[in-house]
Amino acid sequence: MSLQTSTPVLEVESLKKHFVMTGSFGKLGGVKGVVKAVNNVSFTIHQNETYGLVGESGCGKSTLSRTLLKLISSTDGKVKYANKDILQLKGSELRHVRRDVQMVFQDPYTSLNPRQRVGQILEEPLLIHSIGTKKERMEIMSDMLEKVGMQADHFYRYPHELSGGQRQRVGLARALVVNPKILILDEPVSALDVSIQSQIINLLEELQAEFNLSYLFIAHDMGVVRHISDRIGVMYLGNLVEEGPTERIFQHPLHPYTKALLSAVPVANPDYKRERIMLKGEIPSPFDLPSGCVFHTRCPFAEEQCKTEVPQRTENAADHFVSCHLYH
Amino acid sequence: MEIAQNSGRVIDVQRQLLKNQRSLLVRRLLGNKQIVFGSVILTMFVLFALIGPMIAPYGPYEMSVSDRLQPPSADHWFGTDNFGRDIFYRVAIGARVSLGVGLSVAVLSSIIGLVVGLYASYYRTLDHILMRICDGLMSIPAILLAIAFMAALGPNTINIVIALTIVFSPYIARVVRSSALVVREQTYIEAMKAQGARSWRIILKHIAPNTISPLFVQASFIFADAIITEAGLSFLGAGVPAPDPSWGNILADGKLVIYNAWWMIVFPGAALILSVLSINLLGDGLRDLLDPHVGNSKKIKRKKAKVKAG
Amino acid sequence: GCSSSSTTDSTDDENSPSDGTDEEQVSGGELRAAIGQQPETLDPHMSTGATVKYVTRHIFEGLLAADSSFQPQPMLAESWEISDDGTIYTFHLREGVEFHNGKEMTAEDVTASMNRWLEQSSVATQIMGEDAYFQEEDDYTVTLHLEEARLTAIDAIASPKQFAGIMPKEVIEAADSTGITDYVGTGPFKFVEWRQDQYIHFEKFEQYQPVDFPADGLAGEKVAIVDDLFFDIVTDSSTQLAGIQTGQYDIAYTLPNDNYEQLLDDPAINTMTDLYGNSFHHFNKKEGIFTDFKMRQAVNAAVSNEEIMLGGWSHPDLYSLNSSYMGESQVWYSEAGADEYDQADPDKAAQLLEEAGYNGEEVVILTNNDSELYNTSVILHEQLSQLGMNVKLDVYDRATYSERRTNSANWDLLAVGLSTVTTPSQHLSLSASWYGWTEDETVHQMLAEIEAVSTLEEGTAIWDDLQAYLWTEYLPGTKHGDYYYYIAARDNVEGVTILEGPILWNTSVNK
Amino acid sequence: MKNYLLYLTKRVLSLIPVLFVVSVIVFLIIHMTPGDPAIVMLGEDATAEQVEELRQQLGLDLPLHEQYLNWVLGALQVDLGSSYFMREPVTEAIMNHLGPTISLTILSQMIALLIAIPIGIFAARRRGTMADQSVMGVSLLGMSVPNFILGLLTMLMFGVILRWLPVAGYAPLSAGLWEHMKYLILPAVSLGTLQAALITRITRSSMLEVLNNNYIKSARAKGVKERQIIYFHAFRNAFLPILTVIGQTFGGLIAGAVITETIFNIPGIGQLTINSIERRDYPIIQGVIFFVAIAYVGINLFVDLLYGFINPRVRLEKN
Amino acid sequence: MKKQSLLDVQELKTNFYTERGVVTAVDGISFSVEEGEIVGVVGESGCGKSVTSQSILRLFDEKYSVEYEGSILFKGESLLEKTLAEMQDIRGNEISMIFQDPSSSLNPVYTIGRQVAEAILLHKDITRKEAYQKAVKLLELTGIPSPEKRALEYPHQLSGGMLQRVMIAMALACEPKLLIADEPTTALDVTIQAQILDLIVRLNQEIGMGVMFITHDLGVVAQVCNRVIVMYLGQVVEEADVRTLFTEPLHPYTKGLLHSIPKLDGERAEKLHVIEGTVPSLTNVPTGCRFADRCPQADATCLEHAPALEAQNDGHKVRCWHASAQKEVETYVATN
Ligand SMILES: Nc1ncnc2c1ncn2[C@@H]1O[C@H](COP(=O)(O)OP(=O)(O)OP(=O)(O)O)[C@@H](O)[C@H]1O
Ligand SMILES: Nc1ncnc2c1ncn2[C@@H]1O[C@H](COP(=O)(O)OP(=O)(O)OP(=O)(O)O)[C@@H](O)[C@H]1O
Ligand SMILES: [Mg+2]
Ligand SMILES: [Mg+2]
Repeated sequence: MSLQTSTPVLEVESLKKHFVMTGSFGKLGGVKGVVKAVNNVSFTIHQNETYGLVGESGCGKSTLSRTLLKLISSTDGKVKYANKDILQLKGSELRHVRRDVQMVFQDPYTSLNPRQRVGQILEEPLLIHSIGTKKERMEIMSDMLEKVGMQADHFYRYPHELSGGQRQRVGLARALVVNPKILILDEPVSALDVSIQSQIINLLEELQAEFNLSYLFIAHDMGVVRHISDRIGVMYLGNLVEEGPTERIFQHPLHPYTKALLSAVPVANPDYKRERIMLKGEIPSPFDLPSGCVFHTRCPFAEEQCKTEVPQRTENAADHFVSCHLYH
Repeated sequence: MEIAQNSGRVIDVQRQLLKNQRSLLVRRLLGNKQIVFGSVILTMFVLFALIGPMIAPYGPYEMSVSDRLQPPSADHWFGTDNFGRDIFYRVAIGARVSLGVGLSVAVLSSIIGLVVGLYASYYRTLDHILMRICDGLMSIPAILLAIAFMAALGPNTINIVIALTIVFSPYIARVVRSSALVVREQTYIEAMKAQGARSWRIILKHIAPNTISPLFVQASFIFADAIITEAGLSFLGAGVPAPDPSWGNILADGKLVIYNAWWMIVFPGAALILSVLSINLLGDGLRDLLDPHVGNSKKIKRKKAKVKAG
Repeated sequence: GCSSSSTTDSTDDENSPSDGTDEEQVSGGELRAAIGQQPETLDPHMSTGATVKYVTRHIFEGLLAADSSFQPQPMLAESWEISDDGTIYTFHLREGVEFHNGKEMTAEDVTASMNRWLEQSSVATQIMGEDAYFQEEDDYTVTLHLEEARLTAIDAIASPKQFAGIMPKEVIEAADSTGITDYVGTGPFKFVEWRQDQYIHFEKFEQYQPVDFPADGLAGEKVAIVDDLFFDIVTDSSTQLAGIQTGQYDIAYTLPNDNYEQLLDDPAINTMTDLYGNSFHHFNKKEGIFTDFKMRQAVNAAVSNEEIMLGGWSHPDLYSLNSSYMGESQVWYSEAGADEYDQADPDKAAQLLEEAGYNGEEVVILTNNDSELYNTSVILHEQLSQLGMNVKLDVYDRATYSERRTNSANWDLLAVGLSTVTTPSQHLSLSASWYGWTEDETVHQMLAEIEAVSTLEEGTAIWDDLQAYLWTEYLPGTKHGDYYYYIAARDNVEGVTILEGPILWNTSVNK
Repeated sequence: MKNYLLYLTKRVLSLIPVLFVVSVIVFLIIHMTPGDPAIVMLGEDATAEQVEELRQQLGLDLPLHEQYLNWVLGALQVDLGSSYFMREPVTEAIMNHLGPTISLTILSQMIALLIAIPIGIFAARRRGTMADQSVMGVSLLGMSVPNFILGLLTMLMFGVILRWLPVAGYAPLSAGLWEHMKYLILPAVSLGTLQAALITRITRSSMLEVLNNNYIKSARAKGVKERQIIYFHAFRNAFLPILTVIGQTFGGLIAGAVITETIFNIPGIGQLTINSIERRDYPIIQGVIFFVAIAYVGINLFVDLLYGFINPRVRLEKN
Repeated sequence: MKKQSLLDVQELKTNFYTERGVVTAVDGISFSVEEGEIVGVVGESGCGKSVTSQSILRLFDEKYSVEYEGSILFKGESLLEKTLAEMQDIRGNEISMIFQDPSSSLNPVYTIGRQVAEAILLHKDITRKEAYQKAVKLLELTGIPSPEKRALEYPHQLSGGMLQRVMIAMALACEPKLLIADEPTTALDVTIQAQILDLIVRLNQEIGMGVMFITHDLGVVAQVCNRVIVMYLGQVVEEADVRTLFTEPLHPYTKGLLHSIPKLDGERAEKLHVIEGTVPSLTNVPTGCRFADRCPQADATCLEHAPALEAQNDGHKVRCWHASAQKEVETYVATN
């Protein structure tokens, strides 16, 4: 699929989220530091597309997804959906957008209310958006439960009575009952083992085909990302350092971090041996981002220029962008 | 289990499941020893309060001063007090007042505390204001505050309930708030926001139920504490006004004759202790019942049994 | 020291805890007395409170003192005369009496003290009139000037309640609105320390000069036998009980009535009783249904006092059924109107209620949570309820009770315990300003007549009439009876006598 | 360190609104309360004029807000006024009555802790056994017996019948440690029982929770001895909620002291308060409650600071 | 038994006494770990991997909730017959363990330096100070930068990766003969994971330490392990050396697992393989083969009779009625 032919549904423009860590007395006590969790990130998700987002743990992926839905306030930037900037919306307009843009949270163990049964959990979004009569809601829910591959007797279970994979599917079902257009999936499978993981990935693919959904898919398992994504973005310390079509990223990674990441992925083949790119040096504290390129402290190819100048985002090949001085 | 083919059947299945679910709840209730014990004792008290007076041969106020301070006998099962009134009857009637005070204070302060605690946990500014008021109220020892309120409001049972409710609500509010603050940060609350839920819905439907178990524990403490504090108030002369009996003021009367009429202390004291015990049991039991993780046991056992049978 | 073992053997053997035994009294040691309440002040002029009276009598003395039959006897005044018209009293002071601070007592101290007392004591004002004053004649003579003759002026000066203690002029001058701050008197004990809410400590006053006639009531020779006298403030009566049983206290003043019998049976403990006062329920005669005399009669006809008194005081030793407004041992004792007392006649009461047109109006009994007042009210409540009256019991703590009773809108029947008084005009049931508001002209006119006559006989005669009038035609309240309080002393305490409170001089403790 | 000081200042400053609230509550309640100190002071037979005169002298005739303002202005200069009855400044009265209460609360807290913590740990280690259930049953009993009954019963038992200890009274520490203690043991036991019951329950449940933690297992896996695990690894973690309860129930202790001090005739803050309420000694009541509130908040502040020492995770994080 | 294994587990059963009855979380498991060998343990979540590892150290509460059956021989000595005091000498000293979740496995109230030093002090006769210095060295060895500073910090001040390394340092403190590593890298991203794996392999080679390595990442297994055990619902269903397992898996479950791994190369578009059905609950264990419900090859025998773990050839064991028949027909190639 080429980007020119499909329509963008969600456009993120230079989004920033800085957490201000204050001392005592709130702001009066002085600012202890600023965590630049998301720093000037821009990307676009198109209709029916899966955008994979990878990166080191703590690089700001979850923060990014929460900011998109205004679950936490943003510092700067725009998130355009249906000609509106989500970040500026309030009240019922925001609620409407939230119906269209649904989210599946990273942790299946904490994102379900432990005191609600599966049925109540699924009914909640319908009630919020006043959809259907009691009977209709029942049908919608049963339908959805079936679709995510669960059984009717799960309806009265509590979340803790479900396995991790089943919980993840409940989370997915909850996001899907209101017929969203976009689904943000924050590491939906990283807590699971491979057999459950594959069930979920398959389901996502089926649903996408059926409902024309767009996904923002966050993960750190490169195998999974490769499998499901159309395009991939690589984040490092709050910055999007590389972006491109899946095959392209895997075959021709440009950014040294992407290369290191790919080289470290363990392969399920005892005979497979390859050269790993070792990342040396300390991971910088998010309080105190390095000057210049944020990666220069660990980059095997870092030069003087990297320490002082922030690299610009350049298009290296069709739709393949990278922010690195090596490719200027 | 087969996946239902059409939604009509699904609904049938669900009806069935709902039914199972209900019988399960009953089973869980009956299987919970604490709840069974607690409610049996409590029911006995209620019956005692309702029926006791009918079977007692004397009225609660009926006095025959010449028969004062008689030990328990066939005539006066619990003996007589310093006015020659029948203690059995007074303890029975006192149950109405004491349990009434205990329960109303526990319920009222739970409601107030819950609302205050929840909203305080959700809105920052409100939190500051409400919590400072709670701190203020809590930093004044309960009994002093109660005495002061009683002195200001005047002695009658409703005022006791009001005074004790004011005194105890902050304790509930604190507990609710502290657990609500934790719940508020949970991902599932964020998930509800992401669904577009309004604040009141999040607060009442999602945060509140998760603060229920500490609330229950605290409320059963308060039930006990309210009865005891009422007794303490009576002891200090600020409790339920005479001649209405409450366990507290029977004890307070008895306190004067503790060295020569043990029955004036023992019977109301035992009633007090038993009721406190039963409420604590009920509180613990209810907490377990509402905890989705506990009590689930019965379900699994049942399933196993069914498999074996089938 | 000047104490001797031969001083007293109480003449008042009815009340003596140690009758029969003739052991040698040991001097020295300490005596610990548990009192139920901290006195509001140690200034006897300032308060009518019983505890104030119990404590201060040991350090202050008046010009005169009451003997065991309440007759005035000389104390700091050696003798006194009354002018023929009865308006001028001349007091001759004893010479060489020393205050605890070493200064000799002279007329200037006496006039200062007595004038302040006249100012502070409402009873004094009432009996002597607004314009009475004392005047210094010479160092050892003072005079009292009255507007007109008053029969009971001398009794008032000798009254043990809110008594006219003599203190140095400087002390009086240094006093503020709450009373004196230097507790300097002439009594057998002198003040050492007052630990708030803990104890008051007196010690023997070595320079004390007793009068030289035998001790009788508050009068006569006084000797401090013990070196130290402690009044331990023990508010809880059960605690006092436990303390006297274990010997932690030598004497306990405030014990539960219910334990009287138990203490009677305790060989290690002696008990003594003394008349304390009259138990009444006052009618609110200012407003409400009891402005109707018939209603008052109805209640009075209904009450059964045996029950009320037994319920209030628990033991027959601790109360007596007595219709007289004045005490049995007093000259004012009278049986006039006794028929109206303690009728316990519900039928008559019902009839009277009907005549009065009583229609279920609410009757509020105001009482406080002191066990006696409370108990009498609970029983009255029951008795009136039996009668079909709509009665409500309002129980408050003492302070609230004291405030509420001032407002006539708050109550219909007021539980009161009135401590004994020495003259009828001091009787609070008859006061127009006190709670219940006896604003009856006949009553006040007759009281004035009593004061105006010159002999006691004339006075008692008028009083007989007045009491008959009170019972049959007025009923300021319904009297339940006289009540006694009891104290308990360990058996090693000897020589305690009692007159409006225990007397702890001439008392020894053998430890 | 600088942060710590800041934190401290912040916590101390946060007391101001609390104390404001307390002062208003106290002032309002007291003045809403019927009963007139002037009447109480003057005794039964005082006339209305005398009462009125005294009220003026005491400043009770002023409008309420003026009285409040005067009081607050005084309080700001650590002048809480003077007692109507006791001829001493309120601060002095409080100081004079403080000793017994401090001794009593410390002793009863110590008794409570000495009994409760080992028993709680014991019950936690034997959870589900008869021993556990009976310990918990007894602790529930301990919580449901009213304080005054317990006081009277201990007094009857150990004072009157066995005569081991004096029934009532107080001797200051200056009279010797034993002399001091012997008056306090009975009241401290009766006061500490409820406390002990509560702490036992908390100790048990928080120990149970901690013992379920992975780090206990990992300590075992390291080869740490069981005893050391209980006291070194588990208890320190379990102590936090216990400490919270200790801090919170401090108010309860003072409230309990009101009754206990009355029964055992201990001239402490509790008795002072009750007597002052009975006498309507406004300045004392205000002063005492205000003082107790400060103490309560102060103790909880101290507890909060202690948290940090016991559990580094809590350090400075609470804001 | 040819030669004495470092660890030899025979027919181990771990029964939990819960309020809903006895739960046999580990049901007759047998395997061994030799000196200098890394044995991987894989299996679906909840299949009993952690319970097995903790049973070896007898970490469950034997007084109230757990009962062990079978035998655990460590260097020929039966661990199950030792007293708990004797166990304390072995724990942390000869056998040590890295727990699944490092952030909850460190005591929050003590500095990490102190906790590592404690592990040394317990078993070595040295002074507190020496122990502490050794702890710092160990931290350095695990690649924690500026270890002197870090040693003074509390667990909450460290990142997940660092905590994981602290756990490792603690486990290695007394140079154990046997290391049990329970999913030591799940919480980490691949770059840090790689560093930790390197460290374990290095120590394994340098001091000849035996390792029991539990994980669900088959990629990791392929890279570090010599031999692999596959578990399913409390039992070992297959055991083989790593190459054999990846090239010739015999058990249908193992095959299913291997099939499910998304590939890093090759065709993306195809659907991921899925093992149908769900794992039965432990309280409701099937009478026949435990995998029968989900197995494409299951027949009547499978549903009724439980197969035993049988050796096929050269140390390759499998628990399946169809294993031997199948091996001849089909050869599975792990990577394609
Ligand atoms: N509420 C917050 N306040 C302060 N800092 C925060 C907050 N939430 C996240 N951060 C910081 O922002 C950074 C990015 O966190 P985020 O959770 O987005 O990472 P992530 O990429 O999702 O990591 P993972 O893969 O572990 O989920 C981290 O350094 C984190 O500490
Ligand atoms: N203390 C216990 N009491 C009862 N059952 C338990 C207990 N501990 C574990 N189990 C059960 O034993 C089974 C095996 O658990 P275990 O922790 O060994 O799984 P695992 O293979 O390590 O899974 P994961 O990959 O998720 O760590 C699970 O079903 C679990 O519920
Ligand atoms: Mg994340
Ligand atoms: Mg595990």
